[in-house]
Amino acid sequence: MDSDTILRGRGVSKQFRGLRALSDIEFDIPRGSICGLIGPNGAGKSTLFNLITGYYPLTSGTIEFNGARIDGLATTRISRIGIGRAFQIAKPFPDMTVYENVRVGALFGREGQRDVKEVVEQAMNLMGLSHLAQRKASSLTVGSLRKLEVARAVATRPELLLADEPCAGLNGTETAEMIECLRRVRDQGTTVWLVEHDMRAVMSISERVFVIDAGTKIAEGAPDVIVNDPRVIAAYLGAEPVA
Amino acid sequence: MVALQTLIDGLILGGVFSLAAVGFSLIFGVLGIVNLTHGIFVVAGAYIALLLWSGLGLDPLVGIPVIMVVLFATGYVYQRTIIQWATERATVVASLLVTFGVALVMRNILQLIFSSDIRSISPSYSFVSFSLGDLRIDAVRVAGLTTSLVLLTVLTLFLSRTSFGRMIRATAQQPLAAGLSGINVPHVYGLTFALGAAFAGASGAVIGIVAPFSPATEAIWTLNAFVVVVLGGVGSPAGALLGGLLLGVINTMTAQYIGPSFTNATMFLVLVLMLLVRPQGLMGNAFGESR
Amino acid sequence: MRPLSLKPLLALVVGVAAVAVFTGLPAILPPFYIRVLQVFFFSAGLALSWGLLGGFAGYWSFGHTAFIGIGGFTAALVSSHLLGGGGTGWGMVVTVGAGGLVAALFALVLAYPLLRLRGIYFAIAMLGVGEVFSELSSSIDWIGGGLGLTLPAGTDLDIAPEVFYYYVFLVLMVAILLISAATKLSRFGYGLMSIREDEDTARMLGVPTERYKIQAFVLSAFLVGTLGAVYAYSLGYFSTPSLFRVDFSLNMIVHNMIGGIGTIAGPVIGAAIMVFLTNVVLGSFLSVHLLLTGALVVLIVLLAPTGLLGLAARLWQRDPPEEEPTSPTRERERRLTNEPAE
Amino acid sequence: MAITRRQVLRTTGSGLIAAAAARYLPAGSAHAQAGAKTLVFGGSIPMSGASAETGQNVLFGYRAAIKKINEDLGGVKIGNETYKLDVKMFDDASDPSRATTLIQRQVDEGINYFLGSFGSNIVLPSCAITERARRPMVQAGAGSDLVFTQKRKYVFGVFPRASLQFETSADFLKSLTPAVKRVAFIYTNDAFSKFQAEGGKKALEDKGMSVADMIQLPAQVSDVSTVLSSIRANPPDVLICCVHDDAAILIARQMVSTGTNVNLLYQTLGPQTEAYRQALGNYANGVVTQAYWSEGAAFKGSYFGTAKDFADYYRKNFDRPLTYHMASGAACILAYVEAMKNAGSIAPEDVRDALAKLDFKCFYGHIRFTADGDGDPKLLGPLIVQNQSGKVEVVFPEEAAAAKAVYPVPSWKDRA
Repeated sequence: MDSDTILRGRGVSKQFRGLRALSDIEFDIPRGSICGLIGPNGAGKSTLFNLITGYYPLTSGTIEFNGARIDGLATTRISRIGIGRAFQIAKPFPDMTVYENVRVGALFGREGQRDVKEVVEQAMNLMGLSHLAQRKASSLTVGSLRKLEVARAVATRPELLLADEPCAGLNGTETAEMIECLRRVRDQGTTVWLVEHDMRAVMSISERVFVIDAGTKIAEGAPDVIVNDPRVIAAYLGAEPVA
Repeated sequence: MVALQTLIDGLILGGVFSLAAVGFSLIFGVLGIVNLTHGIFVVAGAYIALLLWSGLGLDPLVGIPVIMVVLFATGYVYQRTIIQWATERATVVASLLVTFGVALVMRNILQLIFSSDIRSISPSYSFVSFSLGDLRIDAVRVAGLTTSLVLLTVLTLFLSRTSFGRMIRATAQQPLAAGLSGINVPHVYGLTFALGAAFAGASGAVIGIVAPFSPATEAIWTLNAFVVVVLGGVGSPAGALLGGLLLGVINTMTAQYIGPSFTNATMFLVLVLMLLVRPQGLMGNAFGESR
Repeated sequence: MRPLSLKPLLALVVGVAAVAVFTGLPAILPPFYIRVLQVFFFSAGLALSWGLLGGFAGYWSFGHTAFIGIGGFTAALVSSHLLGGGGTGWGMVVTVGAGGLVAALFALVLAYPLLRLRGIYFAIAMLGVGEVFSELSSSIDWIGGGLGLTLPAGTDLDIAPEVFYYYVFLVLMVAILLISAATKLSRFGYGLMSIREDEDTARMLGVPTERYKIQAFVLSAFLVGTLGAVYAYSLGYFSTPSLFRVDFSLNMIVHNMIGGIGTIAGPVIGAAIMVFLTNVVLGSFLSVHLLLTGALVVLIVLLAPTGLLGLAARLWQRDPPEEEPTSPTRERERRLTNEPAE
Repeated sequence: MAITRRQVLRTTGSGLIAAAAARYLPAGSAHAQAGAKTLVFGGSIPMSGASAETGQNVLFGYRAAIKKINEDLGGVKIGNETYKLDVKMFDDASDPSRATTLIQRQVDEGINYFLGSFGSNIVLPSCAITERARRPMVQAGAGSDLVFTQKRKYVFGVFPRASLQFETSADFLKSLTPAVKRVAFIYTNDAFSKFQAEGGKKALEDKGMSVADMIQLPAQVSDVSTVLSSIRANPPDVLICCVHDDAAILIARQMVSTGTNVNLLYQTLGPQTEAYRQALGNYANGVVTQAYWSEGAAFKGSYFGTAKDFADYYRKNFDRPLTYHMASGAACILAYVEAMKNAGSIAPEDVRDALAKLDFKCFYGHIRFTADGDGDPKLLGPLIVQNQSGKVEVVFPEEAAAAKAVYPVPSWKDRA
């Protein structure tokens, strides 16, 4: 595997009892890139992220991170080797302040030496949360909650950040802000793989986009290729105007 | 022979445990509240039965409807006031602390009214027994078991056949959706709690004729209910019955084969093991995995 | 940016002053108040120890009295079987230490299976554990909880027993207070708190949840076992119902809730209020004291559901919600009544 | 049958809130009349749990003695001073922490004379405090041996220690014909019951009877059917229960309803109480128990006069049903008062020395303590009483007996 690929999936499949949720998904995520993962509701996007982070075991297939197999590792372990995740439903710790939330990410996450205080402040700055540091997470707006979710994941100092719909529920301005933040994360050297519903958003930022539908990958490529792919158009038919 | 006698003793005892726990189970299943006032309801039922018996000459089992009405009303008011306030302001878990506080208050009030002396109710059939060969079965416990089975059947039918029962089940499974579809959720919670209290009170009448009681015995009935619910499963009369019968048999078998002083130890050991192996109880949660 | 700089300093000053005052008090207080304070130190120590697991990690144990009992019985059994009835002075250090260690050992064995349970199921399982140990201690003749066990005096110094145990409990409470505070500020503490808030997310962030929970449980049991052993000493003679008391377990929770769960000062404040109330204000009652205690507990939950510290924080609230606050309560509820993991 | 809804109604009805509140709220009650000096007796009782009923009974005994002395005898004259008496009790909730803390409060408040609580796990830590403060404690509660075998100087009991309580009983069983050969014990696994049962076993074996079974029960029981089947399978001549009141009722009731017959049922605690007679009605007949006092006994002395006079006085003034525990409670007070008179002093040390030397007769019997402080087993040992046709009759020892023991007793069926 060439050193430019940070995450590689081969034949990734997942079966829940009778239901085949994912079959034979293949992917290569280039290091330092921002990639997109799209597909209609229930296509299996979150399931794929859950497999990568070890939340569920794979039914078959392999996942490699920096050239080493990670399928079968415990969730905690996966976080410690450098894969961070921001959830679709923002799950900050409600009874903790913004600062404390981010601090948990900085204290744990990827192994290795770091200055916790600096990591926390950097992550908060990056996501524009510094002015809310002493707020309880439970008092935040949806927009700030989403940023906090990403900031906490960033504070784990991941090499790869899996961001699951960070823009869900945000308005136009907030979405643009979030996209900008993700770009800054990438510019810091973190690879970002992003699930997003908002096509405009995902196309504007991604270098490569993966499309899955009903558990199978139906397309992969640069944004301008994807938007013209007939199968993608069919899957999304009428669902969203494609730019 | 001994084994059979022990088994029968256990099943008969278990019937009483089942009835005494079903109210706890219902409240836990539907409202998610661990009701530490449960034993108070049971003992209060026994005291009401005592008053009816000594004042009006009413047989405790005949007095059950009266007891149930009184405790139903008490339970409803209690849930709609103190418990509801607590769950609104704090968490469901905090409501546990509230029920602990109320149990302290109520136990003290029972002591003031009835004194802490031990009471028992002795209707004429208290001292009769049947013999089947070498087996000996005492009538009062059989009467208790029969009453339990009848009441549990009634409750099962009520929950499955009536529209109110369906409302309870809907609310337990999806409180939010139930509210959206026009069910008055707080009212249903109140009624469910009231129903739980009524059945606890009914079991008090049965307990009053089989065992001595005093305000302090309330704690035992709360603890027993815990074990029954964990064994049988939450929220259903069938679960309570199964859990109760098992508990009864475990009790008498331990007394017979290990030693009577180990009955409580075994009972709680089974509780812990059961939680580790199958925390949802043998019958599972009657209201699905929603909670 | 963060108004954190003053707080530790203030806490330090208050703490040092308090310790100085408490050290001097026995010289002027009548023995009754020395005993009340002794009960307070004991209760606060218990509540803080419970809080390591219940307050920080959110695993509410309803059976921590098991560790009081294990600690006390171990101390007495070590004294009678290994020290020939001794256990005074340095002997007490040995027996009490053994009490704490054996409690920790039992916790270690129980931790792995029990901590897979979540919410109310863990609470009930611990209740069961407490009852099992209680019943066994009185039913097994070798342990002797039925007939009761005797411990020698803790010291042969010429000092009144209430003063001696006052200082022992004071030292223990301060130690536990420092352990709690250090824990809360440490990586370990943050890990525990994130487990309380959302265990799955915590794992996703790399928190070693299994290991942390076990460590917190064992530490908590060790401290409670130590306190239990000293308590057994202070009684001199005890039997099963002296140490295995459901009300010990419940009081640990009540003290935490009254003060504020997950805080350091909360359990101490809660214990102070309840001990003062039940022993001093309601002490000489023959009858209605339980009623008043119960009513007070109800009132506190209704009026200050997040504890007195929470209430104070709300009254001093500097920043109102940004807007449309999300409800942590709902989420917490879901988790605490949820079925266990996997 | 003979029970007696009216009886139940009477006792239940008498507990209406107002009356009850007046009765149970006496913390620092009726602080005696201004002017007269008052001697205050301190201590605790449990208001709930296994010993609550007995505790209440003993408390009413204290009250009866104090009322008599204050109201009818105009107080008590010690040296040149006349004193009124008062009792100040708190609820220890069977919690040793609460008991010790609050006993300390009473010591600090200058209460010099203590009355005991119930259960050795409460009494031992409490009397460690009173002992250190050199204040006497006279108690009718904890009989377990440890109270008296740890060289305390200030603790006295009006009962003999638990392990010696069976001497009389063994003699009684030995006196029965046909001869008692096999005996079984059922006992609770607490200190008092265990000491009693083990002492009993030894006493019976010394007298040549064999003890077939020692069955131990947990503190909380709700069913004894299994225990009774094993008794039925291998019935002893005499079944002895060393259990508390509630378990005694449970065992007796289940024996009746399962037709478990033995030649004699002997229960050390329980049958004395009104609750027991209510629960069992006619089936209580034939059951034997210990009583440390009986109103038919031929004891007399100053203060109350005869045993009968005490019973009459008590019933006239109190409506809680009379048991021997009331007499024992009253005897504690009388022992104190008599010791103070003998000493001519109210100083606790003097009172203690006088208690140790006490040797006087009253309605309760001949009060004298052993060198260890417990009641002299010969003088203060139990009477053996049997319920006969609804009445409690003393059947042993012969010099005190008012009736002959029924043995073997008829089967339950024939007692209905």
